[in-house]
Amino acid sequence: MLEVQAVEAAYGPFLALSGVTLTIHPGEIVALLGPNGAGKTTLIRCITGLLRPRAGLVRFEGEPLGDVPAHAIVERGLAVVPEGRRLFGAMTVEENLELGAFVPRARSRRAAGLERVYAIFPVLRGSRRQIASALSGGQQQMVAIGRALMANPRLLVLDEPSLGLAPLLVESIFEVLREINASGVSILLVEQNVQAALTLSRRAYILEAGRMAGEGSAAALLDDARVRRAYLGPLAP
Amino acid sequence: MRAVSDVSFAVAEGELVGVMGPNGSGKTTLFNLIAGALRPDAGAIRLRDRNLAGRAPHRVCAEGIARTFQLVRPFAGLSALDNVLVGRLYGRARGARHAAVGEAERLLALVGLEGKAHLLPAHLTLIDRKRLELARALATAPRLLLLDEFMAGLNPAETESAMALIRRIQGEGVTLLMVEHIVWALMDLSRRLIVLSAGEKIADGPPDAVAADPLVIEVYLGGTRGSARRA
Amino acid sequence: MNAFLQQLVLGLLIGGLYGLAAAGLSLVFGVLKVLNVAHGQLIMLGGYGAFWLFALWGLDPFASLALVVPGALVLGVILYGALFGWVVRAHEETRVKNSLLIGFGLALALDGAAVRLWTADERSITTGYAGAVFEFGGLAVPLVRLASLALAFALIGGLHLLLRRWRWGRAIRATAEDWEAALMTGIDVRRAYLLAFAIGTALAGAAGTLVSVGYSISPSIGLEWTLKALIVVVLAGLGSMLGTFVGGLVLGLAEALSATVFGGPYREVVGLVIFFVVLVARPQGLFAR
Amino acid sequence: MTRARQLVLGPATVALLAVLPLVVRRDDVLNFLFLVLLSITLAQSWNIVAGYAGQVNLGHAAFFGLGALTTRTLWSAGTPVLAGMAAGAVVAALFALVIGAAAFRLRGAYFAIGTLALGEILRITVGNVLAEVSTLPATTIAGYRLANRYYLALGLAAVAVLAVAVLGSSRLGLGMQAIREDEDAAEASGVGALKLKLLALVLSTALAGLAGGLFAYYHISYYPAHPFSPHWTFDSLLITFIGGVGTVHGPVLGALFYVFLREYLAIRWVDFHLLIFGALFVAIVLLLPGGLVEAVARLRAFTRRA
Repeated sequence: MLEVQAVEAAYGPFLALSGVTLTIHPGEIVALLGPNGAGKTTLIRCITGLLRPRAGLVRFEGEPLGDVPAHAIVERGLAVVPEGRRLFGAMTVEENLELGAFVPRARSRRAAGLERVYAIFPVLRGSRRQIASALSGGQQQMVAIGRALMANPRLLVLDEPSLGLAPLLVESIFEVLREINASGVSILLVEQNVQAALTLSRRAYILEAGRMAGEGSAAALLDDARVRRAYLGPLAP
Repeated sequence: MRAVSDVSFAVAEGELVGVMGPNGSGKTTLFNLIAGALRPDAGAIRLRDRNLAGRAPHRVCAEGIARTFQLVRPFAGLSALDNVLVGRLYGRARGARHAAVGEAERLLALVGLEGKAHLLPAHLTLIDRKRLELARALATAPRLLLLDEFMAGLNPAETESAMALIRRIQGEGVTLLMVEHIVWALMDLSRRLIVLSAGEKIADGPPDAVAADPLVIEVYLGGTRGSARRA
Repeated sequence: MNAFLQQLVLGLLIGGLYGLAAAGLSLVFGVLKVLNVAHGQLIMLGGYGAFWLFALWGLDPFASLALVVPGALVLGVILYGALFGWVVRAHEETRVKNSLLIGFGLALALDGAAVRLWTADERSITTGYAGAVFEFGGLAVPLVRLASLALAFALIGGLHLLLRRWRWGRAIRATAEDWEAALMTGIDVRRAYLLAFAIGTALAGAAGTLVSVGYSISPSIGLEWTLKALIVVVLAGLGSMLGTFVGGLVLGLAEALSATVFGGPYREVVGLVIFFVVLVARPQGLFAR
Repeated sequence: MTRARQLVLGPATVALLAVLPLVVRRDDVLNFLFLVLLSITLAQSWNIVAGYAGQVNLGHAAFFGLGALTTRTLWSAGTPVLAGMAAGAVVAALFALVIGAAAFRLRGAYFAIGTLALGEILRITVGNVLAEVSTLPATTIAGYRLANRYYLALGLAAVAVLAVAVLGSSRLGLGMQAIREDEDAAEASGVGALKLKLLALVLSTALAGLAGGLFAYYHISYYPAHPFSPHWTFDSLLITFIGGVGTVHGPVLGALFYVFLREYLAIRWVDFHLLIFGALFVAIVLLLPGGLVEAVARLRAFTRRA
């Protein structure tokens, strides 16, 4: 589904990623973990075309994404829920969702897409005429996920969806992700909430200082001292 | 919106205190308040009994508080030496110019930038730019130095050398308050940790005690109990 | 009293054109974060377009909108491709600063070109119906200017609908809010920029046409109209085209008021003073939504 | 250029220009050089606040105009012209202090358009209040010596260049450049940004006021609003950018190039220079942000390598 091969990325002279490799198979939920500044968001920017890797290859469904502009990557079926949600705050919920179906692959199925999103997040149907910036953080996250779903993606990339949300909300959002995955959408999940991420996913990668520091099944990583050290240091029991 | 509320703590002279907490817990806001970049709505910030709350950043700097930025902000159009000279010629030291050049060169050497005095920041690597920013902050002759995620984005070897550098600076008698995400480095460097969560101080004490604090573990592992139950 | 009301009416009439002039600037600044200080020169070009269509072929100025507006649209595409498309690659703060400088250079070049091509004389279109006046309660309302006001309103209303209903209109609004998020939802942001710039230029062309028929044009009006547009944008803020139109009317009225109170020559000063005061009073909130 | 070479070349150029009127007795040459020197002073003054402190002032003409207005008024009333010029500089700088306190709340492009509006306010007001042409009395015209104007212009331009050179390598200049690069980081390093920006503005406008005084001394008759025209701002901006913004030599090179082309083109095609300079300016902003100074440096590096 998605192959990232030996990707190297830089901001000016500053190397942010080097030799990063990652694979997602169809139907998988994969977690990407790592401390702040490790390069997780940079990797996502490389995958979504916002940043061109200096070396290496990103392949989606077998096709290299090297020269594909960012907006066209969405058309290929790869949608992202960016960190901090990044809604169009002055627009209504429904306008936000409809913009999610801007790409040709989703345009004709806009009505069905809206129904699907409202079915997943019933609360959004009631607030569909509201201005997005007036919503609570949890509802905003729902709109952000909904907007990405509207593009009818085959791979959904989420950057820190739990950020700033109450634990109960995080739980329900993760429940939704499980459902979305069950409907056939592969998921790449970037999370700081290690425990929750590893519980949801089957496999995970650990990024540290721009390099892949570990990879394995979620269950094994949950017990891995290295993971605990990466996050908690001596805090780890 | 309240980014930081009712946070109180004191730092002793010569101490190195680490500040940790998850994203969005108010660490950078706290630094901005101390450095004068933000004005607190209430409360006091005292340095040696002088209240600095609400003072402009350059006045705070003149009183002896210097900082580095989370994303490095060197003066792009000025050479490394001139970057450090700005700190030396303003700040708390304000020496004569010829003496300042000597001092700036000494600081560049201290942080490991000897031989790079005439390079523009664009020609330095990230770690070197961080070193440069540190030298610029040190040049203001701070009593208290605020380091905002100094080690973010560094590889393990660079992190080690950054830690050595921080120890050297502490050895020079500078008091340090540092926000850091790389917890093990923080645990290694400091004898005392402050943990923020959602803008409030939830722990303050020696690393071992903080590490054992159930509230801290809860905050750091996220919805542990919730997801554990589900699994 | 009557003279005073008469002034207000005239102020309101030109205010509509201020609103139209500002709409293009506001759209371009809001979407591209590019402050095009050559906007007034684009208005001037639009005015000359209509003037020459009238002088050479006797084309009615209102009808010439059908040619000037598409022409301006094309000019917008060219200018974007040649100049402003380069500026939008920079980060936001550099972008505003560089666009200011580029717009400034463009303004000088267009000023120079206009003097070369059309001399420094003042021109205006005098149609057969130019003198027609609509009497209303003792007040004289020049028909041409009234029609211009109505057209300005119609154009801004149309733009408003375009931005709300049209697929790319929404894409333009999304890009204005957060271009990266727009890109991530699959919007070709470069194209949204190009469209917004071209539409902004087309609006300038339309404004110029209306200026040349109700008022007058010369190569030196560029800076004046840029300032008017800037004042309105500062007054009205970004984001709402209808708000911009109202801002234009307010400026027109304020000018008329000050002309009666302080005397005609100070008509120009009042807007600038308001502009400066508003600018300084809310330096961060400026151009905020 | 090394410091030693600067120390020799600068005075040598001034000395050469000082003896020139004794050798060349052509008014057109002196007039041309006068315009170049006036442009150097004005551009250099703009360079202080925009090139060093990073504040793009688009209302610079206001200060040039204030200097001209004050000088002309006092001089006509019998004050010695040098005293009048000094007063003009003071008036311009005082006005800058008042305005700067407000305008410096604005950053970047907003400062630029704010000052643009200010300049226009002054121009329109002066144009309304003083609508009559200002002409020198017949006795003054009879005793008019171009050489006097020329020497004054030479002196002013030398002062302006020297001021920028000294400033550029001083503590204050370094602080200004830090503000230009990153105001927040400068503040965090102890630089009091507002104070330094005001200082840059005062220095800049005092020089502009002197240049305005020179203008009032030079021209036999003009409309009092003319020196307030935004074209003076635009000239300063074009010259500084074409030469190299934030450098000592840029405005000098730029002024020579600009005035030469303008005067040369003006003979052949009226107002054509604006078209060319506008286009050139755009090209420089897009392709060569360092201006002529950078072009020369690159050329040198290239020939040295070749």
